[in-house]
Amino acid sequence: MHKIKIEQFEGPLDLLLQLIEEQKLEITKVSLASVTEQYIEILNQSAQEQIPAAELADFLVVAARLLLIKSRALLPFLDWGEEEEGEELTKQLKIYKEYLEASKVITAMVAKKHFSFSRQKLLTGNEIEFSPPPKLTKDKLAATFLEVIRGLDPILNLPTEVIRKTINIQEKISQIRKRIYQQATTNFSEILREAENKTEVIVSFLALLELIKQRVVSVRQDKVFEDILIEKLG
Amino acid sequence: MSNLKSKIESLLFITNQPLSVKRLISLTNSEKDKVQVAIDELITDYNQAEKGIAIQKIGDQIQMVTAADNTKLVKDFIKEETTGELTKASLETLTIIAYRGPVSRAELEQIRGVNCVVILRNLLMRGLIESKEDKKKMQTTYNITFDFLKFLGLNQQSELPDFEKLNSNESLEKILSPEMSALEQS
Amino acid sequence: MSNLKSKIESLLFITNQPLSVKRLISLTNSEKDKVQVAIDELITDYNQAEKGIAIQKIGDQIQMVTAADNTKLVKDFIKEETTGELTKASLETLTIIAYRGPVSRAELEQIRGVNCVVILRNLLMRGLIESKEDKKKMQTTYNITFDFLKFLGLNQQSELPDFEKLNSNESLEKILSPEMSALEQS
Repeated sequence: MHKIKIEQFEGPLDLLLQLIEEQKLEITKVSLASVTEQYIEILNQSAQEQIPAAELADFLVVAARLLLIKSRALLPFLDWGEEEEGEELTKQLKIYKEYLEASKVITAMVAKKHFSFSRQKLLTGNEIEFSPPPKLTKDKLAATFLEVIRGLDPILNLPTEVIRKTINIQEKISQIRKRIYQQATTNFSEILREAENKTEVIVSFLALLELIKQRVVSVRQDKVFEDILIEKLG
Repeated sequence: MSNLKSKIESLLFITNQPLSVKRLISLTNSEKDKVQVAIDELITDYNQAEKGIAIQKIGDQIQMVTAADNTKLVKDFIKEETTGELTKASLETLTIIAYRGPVSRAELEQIRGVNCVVILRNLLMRGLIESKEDKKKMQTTYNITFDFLKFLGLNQQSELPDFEKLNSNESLEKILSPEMSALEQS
Repeated sequence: MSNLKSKIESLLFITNQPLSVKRLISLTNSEKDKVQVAIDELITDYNQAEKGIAIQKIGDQIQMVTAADNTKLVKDFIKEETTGELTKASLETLTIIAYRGPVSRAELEQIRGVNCVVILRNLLMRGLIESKEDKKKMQTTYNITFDFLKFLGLNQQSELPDFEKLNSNESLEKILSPEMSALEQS
């Protein structure tokens, strides 16, 4: 595989864009399909060090979308439902690229250190004497403080929520892995048939790919565009 | 009795916070249209090359600031230690908010493709963005603050390069399929 | 590079004190004659009927002030800003300082999730809080003033309602914990 030189990325779209640009490709469905494996490779390598826990789920979702696009290209005979995924991701990536480029311009503007400043203290003429808000009481302070404390909940729950979201995706992968494992030999179209929605289709691919990598299963395709036969190894 | 323009100029001069059109209407006890005209005139008067004072505008808020040409002089004088250093992720987020603000978190996340809760909180704490409840749409929207505008050396968001194009970029609502959004929220 | 007049205009605007010609010469690093000419031009520009800002020259001291016609408006505005009830944001900040003081700006912003610079300046101005340099930690901390305590009818901070319980609330400890700050950095 072409050696990839990606050192730093901000989010899944940034990574994807860098992969495409590295190969000097335009943003199209075809180029998305062609960088899918590299994307997943990098995801596996960097998940620990470079991707904050809060963002892992987002990286996985893009991986899933890429796999779906690639699968469609490889296995057009399967019933995929409406074709949207490729268009959507292509469009999203193009828009992201526009803002990414704008952000480089903004970065250069800020770096020029062309700053304005506003008045720091109200211009009052005379010194202001001690002036408490007339109606403020200690009970009002207590009530306000309680409100402040309650307002902290969403941010305090954030880490738990992020983890839950990531687990959700990972769990789906392991469910499907189990199913393949139990049925010694199965056709991929069979798995697709059982999938309840597009998300599960995508996740099936993630699972299949991982199982192949771990040498748990092997896949066989007699002719291009024909159904894939999955067999348990050993 | 002085005219309205002069009154607004006085208020902008002494305050240390941005003033909204609404507040100016009530302070000067004047009609909205007239306040608006007076503000526009002041902006035209001040925002010229060679002026040492400028007027910045975000939404319906305005603030008087020193001209960006005099950065070093003013910075040294008020002993401000601002360096304007920002991470790549912060700048990416700020850029989208600057061009599209007021913008919802969902829209921001659709463009960046990544959860933005943490970075938004970070930018809020640094005073570079502010949040506002949009009561009609029942959602929170984010926009840049005067503090960020002051870093850019611009007087209004609309002076950003390619503003028209990047501000009116087609809606991204439909970019993510419903199932995908469901997965992300699950 | 901006011209001298613009520089002096910026300085006169941003300061809350009169500036001497001598000081302006040294700040702008310019010749006396040129500074004098620039000041005279600014005085001509500003001291016109219908302007909301005027430039006063008393002896050697130059100061930008509001136009005399707007005295009442300006006074009312200052009164509103300095003696009125607090905004929700200011009240929240004051409350946290009351229950958690001495507290640093970083801690305050961590709890409130928004920037507090301007609010702190205004609370300081009204004599509700005071700042102190914590030399060990190399940071400024804020606490409520004795005047404010007395105003509430208290002798000590610990007499605030439910002080023990609220001061050491678990959520507060969590939000200020190193793990939480680590998440924010990510």
